Amino acid sequence: MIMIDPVITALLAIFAVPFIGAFLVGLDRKLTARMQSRIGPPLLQPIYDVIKLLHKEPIVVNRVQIIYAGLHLIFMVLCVVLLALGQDMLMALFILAFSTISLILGGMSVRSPYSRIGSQREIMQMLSYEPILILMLVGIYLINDSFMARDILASGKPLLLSLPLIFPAFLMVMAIKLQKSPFDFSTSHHGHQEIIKGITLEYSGPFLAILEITHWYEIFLLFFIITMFWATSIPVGLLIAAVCFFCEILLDNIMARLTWPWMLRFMWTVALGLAVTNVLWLYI
Amino acid sequence: MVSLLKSVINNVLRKPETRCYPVERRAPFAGSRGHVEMDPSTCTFCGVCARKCPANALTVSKDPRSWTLEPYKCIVCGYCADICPKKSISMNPNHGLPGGI
Amino acid sequence: MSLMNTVAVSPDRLLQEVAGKYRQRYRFATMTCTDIGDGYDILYHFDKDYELCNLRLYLKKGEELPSISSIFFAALLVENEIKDLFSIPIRDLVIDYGGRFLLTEDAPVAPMGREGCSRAIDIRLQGAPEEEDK
Amino acid sequence: MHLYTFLSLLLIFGPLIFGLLVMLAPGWRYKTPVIVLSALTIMAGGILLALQGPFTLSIDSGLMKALPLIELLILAIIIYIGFAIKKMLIIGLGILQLAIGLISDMLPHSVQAHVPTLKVDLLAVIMVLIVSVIGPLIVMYAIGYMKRYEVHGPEQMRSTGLFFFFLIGFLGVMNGLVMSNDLKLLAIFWELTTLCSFMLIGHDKTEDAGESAYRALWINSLGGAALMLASFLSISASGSASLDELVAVGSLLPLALICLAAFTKSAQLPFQSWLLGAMVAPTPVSALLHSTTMVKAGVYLIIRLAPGLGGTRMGQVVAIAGAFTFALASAMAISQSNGKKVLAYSTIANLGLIIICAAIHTPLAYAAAILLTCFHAISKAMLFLCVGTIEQGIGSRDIEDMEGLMRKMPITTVIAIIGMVSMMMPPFGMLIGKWMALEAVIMSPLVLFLLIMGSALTVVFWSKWIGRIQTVAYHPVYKIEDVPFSMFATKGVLLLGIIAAAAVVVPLFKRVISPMAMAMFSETVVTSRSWDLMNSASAFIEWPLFFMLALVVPVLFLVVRGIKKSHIRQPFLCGENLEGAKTTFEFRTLMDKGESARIRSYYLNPLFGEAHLTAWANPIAIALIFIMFGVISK
Amino acid sequence: MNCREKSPWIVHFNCNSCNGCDIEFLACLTPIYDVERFGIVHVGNPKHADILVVSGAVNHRNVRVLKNVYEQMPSPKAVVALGACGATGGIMADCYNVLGGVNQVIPVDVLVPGCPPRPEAIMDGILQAARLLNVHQKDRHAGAEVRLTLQPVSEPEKV
Amino acid sequence: MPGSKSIIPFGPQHPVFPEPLQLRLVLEDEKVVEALPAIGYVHRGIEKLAEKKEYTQNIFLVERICGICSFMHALAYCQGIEMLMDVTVPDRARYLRVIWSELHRLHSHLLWLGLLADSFGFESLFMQSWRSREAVMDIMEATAGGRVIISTCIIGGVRRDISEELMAEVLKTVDVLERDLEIIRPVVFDDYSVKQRLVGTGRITSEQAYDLGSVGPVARACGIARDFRETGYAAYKEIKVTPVTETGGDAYARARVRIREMYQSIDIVRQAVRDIPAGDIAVPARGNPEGEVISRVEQPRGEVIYYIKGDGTKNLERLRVRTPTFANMAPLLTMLPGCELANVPVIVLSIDPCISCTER
Repeated sequence: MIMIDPVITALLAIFAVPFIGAFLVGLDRKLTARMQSRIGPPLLQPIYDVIKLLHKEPIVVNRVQIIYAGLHLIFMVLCVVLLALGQDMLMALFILAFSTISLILGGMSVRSPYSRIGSQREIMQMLSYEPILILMLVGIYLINDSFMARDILASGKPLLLSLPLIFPAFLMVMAIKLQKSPFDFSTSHHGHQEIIKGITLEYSGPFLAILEITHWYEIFLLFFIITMFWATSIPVGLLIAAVCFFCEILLDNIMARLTWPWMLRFMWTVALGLAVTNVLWLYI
Repeated sequence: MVSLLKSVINNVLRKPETRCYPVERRAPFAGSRGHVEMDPSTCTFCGVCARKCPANALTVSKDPRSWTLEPYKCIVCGYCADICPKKSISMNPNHGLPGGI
Repeated sequence: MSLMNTVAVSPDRLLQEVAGKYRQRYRFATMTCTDIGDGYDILYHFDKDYELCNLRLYLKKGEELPSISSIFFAALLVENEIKDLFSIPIRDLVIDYGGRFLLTEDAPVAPMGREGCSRAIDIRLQGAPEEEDK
Repeated sequence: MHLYTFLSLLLIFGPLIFGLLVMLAPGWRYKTPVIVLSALTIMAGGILLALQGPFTLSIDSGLMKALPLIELLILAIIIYIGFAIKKMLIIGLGILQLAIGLISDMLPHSVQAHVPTLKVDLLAVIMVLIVSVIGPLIVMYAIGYMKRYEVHGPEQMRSTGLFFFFLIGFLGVMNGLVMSNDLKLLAIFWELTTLCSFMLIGHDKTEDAGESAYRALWINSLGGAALMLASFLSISASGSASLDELVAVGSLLPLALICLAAFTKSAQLPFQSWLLGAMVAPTPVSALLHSTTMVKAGVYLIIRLAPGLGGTRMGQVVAIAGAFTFALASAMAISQSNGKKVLAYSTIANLGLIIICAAIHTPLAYAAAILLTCFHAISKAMLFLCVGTIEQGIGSRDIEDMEGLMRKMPITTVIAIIGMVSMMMPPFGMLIGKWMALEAVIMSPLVLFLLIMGSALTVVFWSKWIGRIQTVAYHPVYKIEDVPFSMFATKGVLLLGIIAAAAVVVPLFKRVISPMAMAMFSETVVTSRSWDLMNSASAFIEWPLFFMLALVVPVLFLVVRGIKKSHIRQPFLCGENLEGAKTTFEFRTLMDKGESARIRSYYLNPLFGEAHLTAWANPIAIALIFIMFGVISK
Repeated sequence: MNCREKSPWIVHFNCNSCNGCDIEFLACLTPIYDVERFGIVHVGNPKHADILVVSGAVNHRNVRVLKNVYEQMPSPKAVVALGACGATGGIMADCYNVLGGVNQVIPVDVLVPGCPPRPEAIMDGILQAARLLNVHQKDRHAGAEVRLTLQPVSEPEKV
Repeated sequence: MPGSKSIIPFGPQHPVFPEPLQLRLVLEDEKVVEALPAIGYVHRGIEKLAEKKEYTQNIFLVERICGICSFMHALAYCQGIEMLMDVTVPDRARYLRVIWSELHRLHSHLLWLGLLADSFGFESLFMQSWRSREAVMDIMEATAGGRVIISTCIIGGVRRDISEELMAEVLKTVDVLERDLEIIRPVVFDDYSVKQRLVGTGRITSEQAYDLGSVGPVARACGIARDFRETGYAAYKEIKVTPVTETGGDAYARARVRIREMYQSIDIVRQAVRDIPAGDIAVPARGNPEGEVISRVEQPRGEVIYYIKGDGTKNLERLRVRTPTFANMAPLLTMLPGCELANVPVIVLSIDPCISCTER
């Protein structure tokens, strides 16, 4: 991937990634349906949804929302591009965080109770997973002596062997990012709960489509990072990613959604504990 | 701890329980109250059904002999079928079809 | 057939009687109000071990009814409801919805009274464009 | 006389004279031009000095003989204050300093000719720039601010002349502080800043103000005493009290004492309480002394002394203490709804961050420390000015009351948002600094961990605040706010500064800061890794982000333009929106009454409450200071 | 590719219903009927929805909610009224607090008969409404929004 | 701490509540400080309409007070009229009434479990319980001709008989249901995440529950052994029912009560099918009701009270319904303050509210 001209890689990342993401979302919905003994929507359903949304009336509560939705998308795309180009992962993660912050600010720019609560909860989610993501990078740095994604991809040994504890911690982060039970707090992406659609509630039509497309990029990003844990052999990496993806969906289906104070407690004890332990032994 | 795991995995492995409704239709249960039907050949237009209908969905008149049912007002209770002296009203087990305005 | 275990009570004795019921570990079940022309027939139903015990109160129209919600909190909702549906003034409600518990401003006044609906409301669909709003 | 001699004298003594002039000028009619003129003079002087570049200046030893007298005078004032406000602590600390000062003066003091009294290296140049460019801006802002303050404030708050004397005079004191190379001279300026701070915090003469001023005085006097002791030890050990000498000798005890003094001045844990209390002062004071300049004196000293700290155990402890402050102050900021207190905590946290970078002392860290110092000064000054404007505009500094500010004061709000964004988001400098800091501390696990947690916590309170003020109604009627020109213009200049700084961060880094770091670490081998990183940083900043922003912002703009009025609908309130409520957010509830829907931000008091975090954070911080002294003996 | 028909998202509002229609509507989402096969998702808020499913008749208090929910939906949109109550008020039509069917307040596209209608009937109705979304798309800019007013016919009498 | 508190509307259009109900919540962070309900979104005025319709037509009206426990509404109404008119219901009809009652209870509890699971985001459990519920719906349609509102109860008996083959089907259905319950029970009883959400949520003491007049599973979950079936209406004289009680008083205890009641209902159905005597299913009722009577029936949500006053005409003078949710509203109001926002729907659904019952 790195060998190709960076411009082509970047363009590929910008235009091909959403389709992979959409496919994964479709797969997710289909699998979830099967786990509930349903047939479920067609595999291309996410794409139908987004095309439909793009053609709907652009309703907003205020114009500021739109800018934030746009920034959310741009930062996310930028993050994917940076990774695809093998750039500094720490910066990529910062950019990812700003993408999320844009979403949060977009949710808060509307004086709608549920959107606001969703934003506050998204902040709590960030608070609980951000340290783990950075610790993961620290772990990677300690092994590879570099924050560069291209160095990780080029390194000789699989990361998973050196980061066995950070990997599950990352999976927990992934569950938060994918809005899966037991973590689905800020958007109620799956199922209806007390804050309806939370942060995305006040977005509709094309702007909701933007958020959806961003989510596709995000899913690809998470997949990419998982694959990186076994970068020596891409098929093995993909297999691991697929297994993890299945496990996430399984988890979503066998657990109730809990509350965000629980998440904060859990992430700051269990997941952070795992990550810190792993990083510490890399130091020694 | 995670008690639904087994059932969820079973669901994946088994065929979904979904009835693909518009494609495959299940035969309605016998005696099911789907919608009201009237047999004009036996009806005497006595108007009992109209008087007794709880939802006032029926209008019957003797002079121009007419029997009208407002399908969107009918609560499909089947009371008219029960009390019809000539048993000309019956319940069709298939559900009534949606319509526009 | 008439109601068993029914004791008549006057409005001024009501709170004492109800407090007595509370002391006897009766639970508040509900209240029934019927418009009987010149007044209201109000029944308080209390329950203990599947046995109902009723207090019957005759309230002249225009009189005020004391609330028992300070003794039985549960009576709050039904008293608000009676206030709405019969337009009976009830004093000392713990939470007073001010006659907007079940009904709105547009709804008929005292719909459960003998006279029934005293106001008719019609809503209709109009195809007028939005611009006229200004 | 060289130009730089003149300039440095102008920058140190000029403000005192200007201050006197302003104080004596009767009424605003005369005060305003004098203030503007003096501010512009100081600004010009600062810039000229910066253009002159680094220099050193030795002051005649005869003049230096007068130092003890000045010192005596200042300490006498402090003791007098102690008597005046009847606080034994102040008197005690004053007498303690006096005693140490007198003893050290009696020591044989070899004033070496080759050691300059004033040393203006690149670091000092940067500090002088911060003081004499941002400082005068804030002073000019204060014109408009104090005019309003006089009108709205109670009778006792009207000592504006004295206020400006201290505010402008402080600039000279601060310039002197950053230029001086002699510890004794430094200590005098140090005490003077403390005095200025005391007077300005107590400006309102309310009970609260008095209490806060007293707290600031005693905590800073404690630092002053530590500084005195350090100079005494230094003189007694090597016979010289110059900073250069101190670093070169590398004796740790004076260094530790100076670090302690720096901690008090920079309000690091456990000394944070005075800075929080100082927020009762009029906002220009908070902006100038308590975020941009005076509190930077502490970190400036540590950066100056960094070569002596680098690689030592003590340096590590200092870094940990800084990191601890960074994480805990960020956490405490979450539970605050008072805007100025949030800014105060954020200041404390960022000073902690700079201390980490200084104490780690690698080229990257050093560069990060300097970058952070610059960017923090601009952004924070602007944020304080914004809060000051907002406070006067809406009569509250509570973040919760800033709901819908976008409608009431759109310009200030936009400036404030950019200021806050510059504290945490790309392409602004603070993020680059933080990023570099992260990479710099990667080999010290504890610092790294605290840094990571702190960064995550930082995001929480900034995004909460931005979220609160940026809200606009769905049919907003913007009000162009009525803000005095001085308040508006100074913020505008600072805003331009932020944007310019963000735009030039890469050249600035390459041309100025990395040569500085290079010069500092000339002997050590600069690891290729770090510099590679820098390249990627520049690559990142230069093309993808700006490219994408340039590409997408016009598109977004077009989209926003395309939204018609009919597309703007009410927010979702479970279907119970009150009809006709176009700007409020009322829903119908009990009894069909309308009520405005409100969502307070989360302050997470059970988790991050100030009181209970402080209760265990302060003991740990005190322990860290003891450890700092303890490791010296190892 | 006709995506509008393939992904109708639903918001459900219970006006005055006795729950019969509600639970039959919810039953449509469950494995046996599984409307997600058609891309139908119960999104639960008007801002995301294409189809408004209303059960029950309109009363004085929920009329404004119904109106509001409808107004907050982005066009093209369609309305399905479930059951006898939704269509005309059914057995409740004569109640003092019932204003009548949903079409008294907002334009209804599909009526589903029954009391309550079976899930199959509801599915028929929703799919029919989904097809109508295309029709609405065409005159989206032409037709003005329906203005709804609530006004008393006669002066209220004094009690 | 500084800052005002948050005030938000919760409902009426809210996907967590299947019915419109507004809670005006006052929050501090996410802790509920104050919760007040605003209702009236489902108020129709059925009590007044019942005075205008004939007493026979009223059966269909009262069934539509609530679509979930419609049969029990009709049962309570018919039993009241039967008392007034002194009609003795044939034995077979009494047994049939019990069978349909218990089928209704089963479907209602499964429905409730699904909604509860939905309220805490457990979609699979929602799907699982509603899938099991379809079996009940099918047998209901097969035996009574309607899925939800079955309209089988009439004054003097029932409208339809259940044939032998259908009785076998009923038994088969409850067998299937029992098997499905074996999947659901451990999830509700033991699953970590479910217990995290339910245990301790919306706890009231036994004392509070008694004083506030709570009924049904809410009362039984506080250890108050009250189940009106004990008094032996319909065929409960022959089929003994002991109240299912728990002591926790929280949402978890209420869930346990309902799950255990489902097993109990399955047993009752089996017993009723086994013991059902042959004979008529209805006796004709002549004349018009006169006098006043109170009729009570145990619904899935608790005890419903019908006060019926007839004046000898075919129209009633007064029909008053006190539904179980109405009685459980007061306990609900005491449960809400102090809970987390996330638990508001869980607590509200834990009393299994039926707003259309409450407001009629």
